[in-house]
Amino acid sequence: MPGQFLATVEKNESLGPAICRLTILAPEIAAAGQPGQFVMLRSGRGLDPLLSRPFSLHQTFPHGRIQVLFKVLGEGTRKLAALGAGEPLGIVGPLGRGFDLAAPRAGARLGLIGGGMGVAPLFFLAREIQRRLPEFGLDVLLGARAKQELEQLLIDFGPLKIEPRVATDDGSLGHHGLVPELIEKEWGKDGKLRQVFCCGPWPMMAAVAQRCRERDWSCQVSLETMMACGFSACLGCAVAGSGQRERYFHVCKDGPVFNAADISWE
Amino acid sequence: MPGQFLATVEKNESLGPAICRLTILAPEIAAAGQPGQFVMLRSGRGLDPLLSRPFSLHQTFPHGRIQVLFKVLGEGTRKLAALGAGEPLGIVGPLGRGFDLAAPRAGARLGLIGGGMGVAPLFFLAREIQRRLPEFGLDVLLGARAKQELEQLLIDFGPLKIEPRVATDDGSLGHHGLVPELIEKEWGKDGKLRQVFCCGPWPMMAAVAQRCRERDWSCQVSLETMMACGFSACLGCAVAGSGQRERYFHVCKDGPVFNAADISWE
Amino acid sequence: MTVETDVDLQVEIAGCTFRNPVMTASGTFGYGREFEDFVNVSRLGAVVVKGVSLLPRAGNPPPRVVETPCGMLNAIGLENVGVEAFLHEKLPWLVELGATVVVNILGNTVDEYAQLARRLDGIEGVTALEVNISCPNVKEGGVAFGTDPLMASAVTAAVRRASKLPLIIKLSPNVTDIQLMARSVAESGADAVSLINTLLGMAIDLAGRRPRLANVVGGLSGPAIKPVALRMVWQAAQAVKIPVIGIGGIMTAEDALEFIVAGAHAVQVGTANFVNPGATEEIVEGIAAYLAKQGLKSINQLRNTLIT
Amino acid sequence: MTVETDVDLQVEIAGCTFRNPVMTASGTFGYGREFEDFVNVSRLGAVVVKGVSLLPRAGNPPPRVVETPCGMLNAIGLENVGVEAFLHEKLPWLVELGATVVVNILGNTVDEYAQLARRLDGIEGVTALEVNISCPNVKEGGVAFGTDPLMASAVTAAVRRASKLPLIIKLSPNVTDIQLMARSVAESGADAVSLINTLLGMAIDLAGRRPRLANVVGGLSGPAIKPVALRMVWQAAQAVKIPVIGIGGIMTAEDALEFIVAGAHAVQVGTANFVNPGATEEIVEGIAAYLAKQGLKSINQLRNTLIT
Ligand SMILES: Cc1cc2nc3c(=O)[nH]c(=O)nc-3n(C[C@H](O)[C@H](O)[C@H](O)COP(=O)(O)OP(=O)(O)OC[C@H]3O[C@@H](n4cnc5c(N)ncnc54)[C@H](O)[C@@H]3O)c2cc1C
Ligand SMILES: Cc1cc2nc3c(=O)[nH]c(=O)nc-3n(C[C@H](O)[C@H](O)[C@H](O)COP(=O)(O)OP(=O)(O)OC[C@H]3O[C@@H](n4cnc5c(N)ncnc54)[C@H](O)[C@@H]3O)c2cc1C
Ligand SMILES: Cc1cc2nc3c(=O)[nH]c(=O)nc-3n(C[C@H](O)[C@H](O)[C@H](O)COP(=O)(O)O)c2cc1C
Ligand SMILES: Cc1cc2nc3c(=O)[nH]c(=O)nc-3n(C[C@H](O)[C@H](O)[C@H](O)COP(=O)(O)O)c2cc1C
Ligand code: FES
Ligand code: FES
Repeated sequence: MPGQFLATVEKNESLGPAICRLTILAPEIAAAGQPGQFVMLRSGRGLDPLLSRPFSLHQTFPHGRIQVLFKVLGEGTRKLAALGAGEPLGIVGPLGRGFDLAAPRAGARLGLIGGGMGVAPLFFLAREIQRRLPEFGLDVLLGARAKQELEQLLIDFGPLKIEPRVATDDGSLGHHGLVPELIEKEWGKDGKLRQVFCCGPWPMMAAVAQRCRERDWSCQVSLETMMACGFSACLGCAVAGSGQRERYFHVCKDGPVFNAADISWE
Repeated sequence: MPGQFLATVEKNESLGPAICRLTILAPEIAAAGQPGQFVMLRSGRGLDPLLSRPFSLHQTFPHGRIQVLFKVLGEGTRKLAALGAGEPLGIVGPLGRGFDLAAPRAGARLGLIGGGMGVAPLFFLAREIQRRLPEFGLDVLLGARAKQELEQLLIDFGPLKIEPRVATDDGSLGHHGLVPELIEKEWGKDGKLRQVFCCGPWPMMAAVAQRCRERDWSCQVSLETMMACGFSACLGCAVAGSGQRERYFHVCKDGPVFNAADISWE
Repeated sequence: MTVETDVDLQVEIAGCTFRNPVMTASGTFGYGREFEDFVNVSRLGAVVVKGVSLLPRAGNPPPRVVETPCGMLNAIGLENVGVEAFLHEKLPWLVELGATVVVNILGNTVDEYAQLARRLDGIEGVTALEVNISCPNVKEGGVAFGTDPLMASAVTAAVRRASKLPLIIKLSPNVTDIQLMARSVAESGADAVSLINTLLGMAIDLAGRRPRLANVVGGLSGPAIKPVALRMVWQAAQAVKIPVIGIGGIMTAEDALEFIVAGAHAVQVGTANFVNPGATEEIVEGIAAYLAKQGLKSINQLRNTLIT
Repeated sequence: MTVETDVDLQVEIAGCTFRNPVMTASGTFGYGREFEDFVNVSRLGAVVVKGVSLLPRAGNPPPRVVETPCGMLNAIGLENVGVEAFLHEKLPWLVELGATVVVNILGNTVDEYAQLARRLDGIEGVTALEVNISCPNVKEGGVAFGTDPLMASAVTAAVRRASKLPLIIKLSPNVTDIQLMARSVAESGADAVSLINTLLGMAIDLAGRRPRLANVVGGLSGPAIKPVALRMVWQAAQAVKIPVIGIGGIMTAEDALEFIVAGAHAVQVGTANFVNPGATEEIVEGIAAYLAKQGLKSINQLRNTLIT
């Protein structure tokens, strides 16, 4: 039940190179939001840029706060990055279907894999897994271009007693390479059944999905597409399903989280 | 010789109801600017609003500062009002032909008349008249909707030892009525020859021009039109001249200051 | 928020009375239910639903939308559930909530349009038909019906014969002479025209040297097109006696009122729904407030009052 | 800022070599001298001057311009000094500074266009003619030449006969089929086409219930129209073999490069000059920098490389 709000910025922090963490007072979204769901955000007045932008819920807090973690890419995120505490912003959410935490296969270890800004929803997901599925083991793999992009997140994971394994493109932290390679490196030998939750750039998710398929692990992926609305009005966020040709899902409604097997990865 | 600059905001003060005073570091404009000239200002990124906005020079200072005084009306001025110290803004200027201070008629008293935001260029004009034409007597008439709109300006005039006569629409300060009425009220009886410099809304300037014509006083007016460029490239800022039909001046180049007699006031 | 009740917002179009002049633009409001949490659909002039075809359509491959300066391009490809699923799964909810429903229809042959009109004729809860003629005519090499006065007339006449429902023809702006198009469909039996549909546009991803839409070209909508829309609505209102419904870049009550001053009986709100899902109801409120402030009793006093 | 000299920006259009593909759009750069303090005109591909007519024109009454979302409307009314004053008072300065000059001409009859072309033929310092056919044909009830393929052909053929100068026909976007228009003028002797001119639009002052332009309608320009311009340039480039010059909403080097990828030989920068008077030269620099970064030797390697 998404509501439409004008919310207030409570805090806007700059974390590393062009990465912002926005804390927003939005009680209904904080109360209802699930890991993997997203909000549509729009800063300020003026008609350019016109459309709202989708962002995963990075965290929800008691007392009605939510957080998003985002990278400054274009004009939309630049305007969001410029927001100060106390300023209003347009928000719609929580939207979409988040990660499915119902009934993991008994004995499976749960594996979270994030790359680039795909790390954003994983902290919230890890917290919820610990709360709702305390009996399952949990591992986290994170990838980034460089060390700085991950530092804050690694600190955040501390209190959860999770130590993510890390890969960086430039080798400044952890494995020098791509995050899917960590699957072999870290999880390759233990032979354990895993259930994977993955969020990141398309090629990275395709590589993860492929490895999970080979191992017969279930894999949920959180997809990104261009979105004009976020609530299934525009039909713009189509993504091709596997199997039959000409079958499209709508990321904002059927997703953003899908079973990797349902998606056409070509 | 207008230059094109990216300038820096030094200070942005809110004076009264939706009135801002912006201090800008723009050395070339500060050095060259004359009373009655204007600058084109544009705040920030994004394409909406698209065009720069024209503003009279309110003051120039030593050390390369200029000031503009403006009212927040729409999106363009709202964005300017939101600028903070240190932020960049687009500026082109100084532009146009300012007030003509060459050779006033001997023995004439000089009279400045401003209404609404037309008061903006008059302080700079008064200062320059005192500097360049100290031998001429100088009177100032100001009109506004209410007292608050004038308070800061009256304080500013203090050091020049000028006490403007004031009219307000709501009677909260000075004469309860329109500023052209002050011509009769304040200057009506002394029979002195005057040379008038006027800036304000069109109907007010038309009324002032009419009174000057009747008294055979010379009258310079500073006009406003929609402007797309400010430097005679678009030909958008046309205003009809008196006399022949189909003769247009361009406010940004031939003005903004004109002899009232050259303009068609219908 | 309550609609001022001392002003009369009702408008008559094609023999129907609409609660107020604010409708949703087809394809931007789904089948209504998508806005369940944002808008009370019974408070709108009408819900014009996403265009329906005889059979379901999957639509175009992605990417389907891209933002442009003060606007957006879309190439959804007319994805829809098809007329049968619409009638069984979508319409009942709208009827139950008390919405006034206008069904937007589309086809690739004159006959498809006629079949749809026949199918919808006499269905309870369907107040009027809006015919999207910006579709390619597969029998004429894919030229859009709406860009040729003869093809537009043919569709209009066929739909007219197939159904007694009030008939709104939705015009394409991608034409040289919008007045000619409006007159052609008026003479062929349209009860009203609505305009504009999207302007044909394109965007390029420089880095990839590819079109940003899989379909290469798409339809431009949003505030960017408002000046073109306003001009065409004004021209159309001068050209025909039937009511004109104004569409294009309407974001606020002021925008809507400008179209009404230009001669529109009603307006449709499109892209604004994506930016502000509550836009339509806010525009109804805003129009009522404006009329009250101006001391006008009825929206009809404002229509076609442009002083030129 | 210096133009990278290791990349080749030269383009050939209509038998002329232009220094680079960045031109000014007519009516947005005056006669060049207005930008004396902002731009080195000899660094531009060409200065296309404000449209000139046989006799001086006073233009339309004000208001003549109004801002719209990401764009502006203008109804300047083709104010200009007339061809004689242009030749005597404006051209010499441009020639002296080493600018490549393209003269934009306009008329209200086929004969006026022909007379202008004859007068400019053989004048030193005039590199090419650009013919603005978006003017009303007074002999045909004021319909714009550029909205009818036959009238557009007639103007093209007449100008062709009257002058040996390279001939660029500037197309109007207010047409159903831009490819038909491009082919018509190509077959009638055009050496190149430039497009788009402004889209016909309108704005209304709600409070006054008046059009915001004294002329009621005006021409829409700026970023808002870029998607339409890009689409039409791409379509035109596919329809004709002669070079296409892309115009419409170009603000940055990226915008310009998109038009070149879509098939344009060169571009013209219009409204951007008002917002940023140094835009044209910055775009030249930006294009050079882009080519260098991409490891491309010549701008010609980028033209028409869109992957569809
Ligand atoms: C469900 C979902 C969740 C997301 N969560 C996050 C997150 O938590 N943190 C984060 O940093 N980013 C997230 N994104 C991506 C984020 O929406 C884009 O980075 C943002 O929209 C860019 O806007 P911009 O104006 O700065 O860039 P633009 O200048 O508009 O574009 C830059 C690039 O961003 C992409 N983009 C632009 N608009 C959209 C859009 N509406 N939808 C999808 N992609 C777009 C395009 O590929 C474009 O090339 C998410 C996207 C989706 C769909
Ligand atoms: C030479 C000159 C000097 C000026 N000096 C001052 C000054 O010192 N202080 C001040 O407060 N104002 C001044 N103005 C007026 C100022 O330019 C407008 O108030 C401003 O452009 C409004 O912009 P906006 O985006 O806030 O309003 P908008 O939403 O764009 O429009 C609000 C109203 O402002 C007027 N306006 C908008 N754009 C322009 C434009 N480009 N040119 C002229 N009028 C416009 C229109 O009548 C419009 O109805 C001056 C205008 C000119 C021409
Ligand atoms: C995503 C999207 C989908 C659309 N689908 C349809 C459609 O199915 N049928 C139709 O007649 N118009 C369709 N339109 C056009 C709109 O109804 C409207 O005419 C156009 O968007 C202009 O209005 P706007 O600027 O307010 O959006 C669509 C527009 C958009 C943006
Ligand atoms: C104020 C103004 C005046 C113009 N005058 C002319 C003209 O005299 N002749 C002409 O062919 N085009 C004229 N144009 C059209 C431009 O040359 C150009 O085709 C159009 O503005 C689109 O480009 P832009 O979006 O970059 O401005 C004019 C445009 C503007 C904004
Ligand atoms: S984003 Fe609009 S339908 Fe999904
Ligand atoms: S504002 Fe452009 S010519 Fe005067």
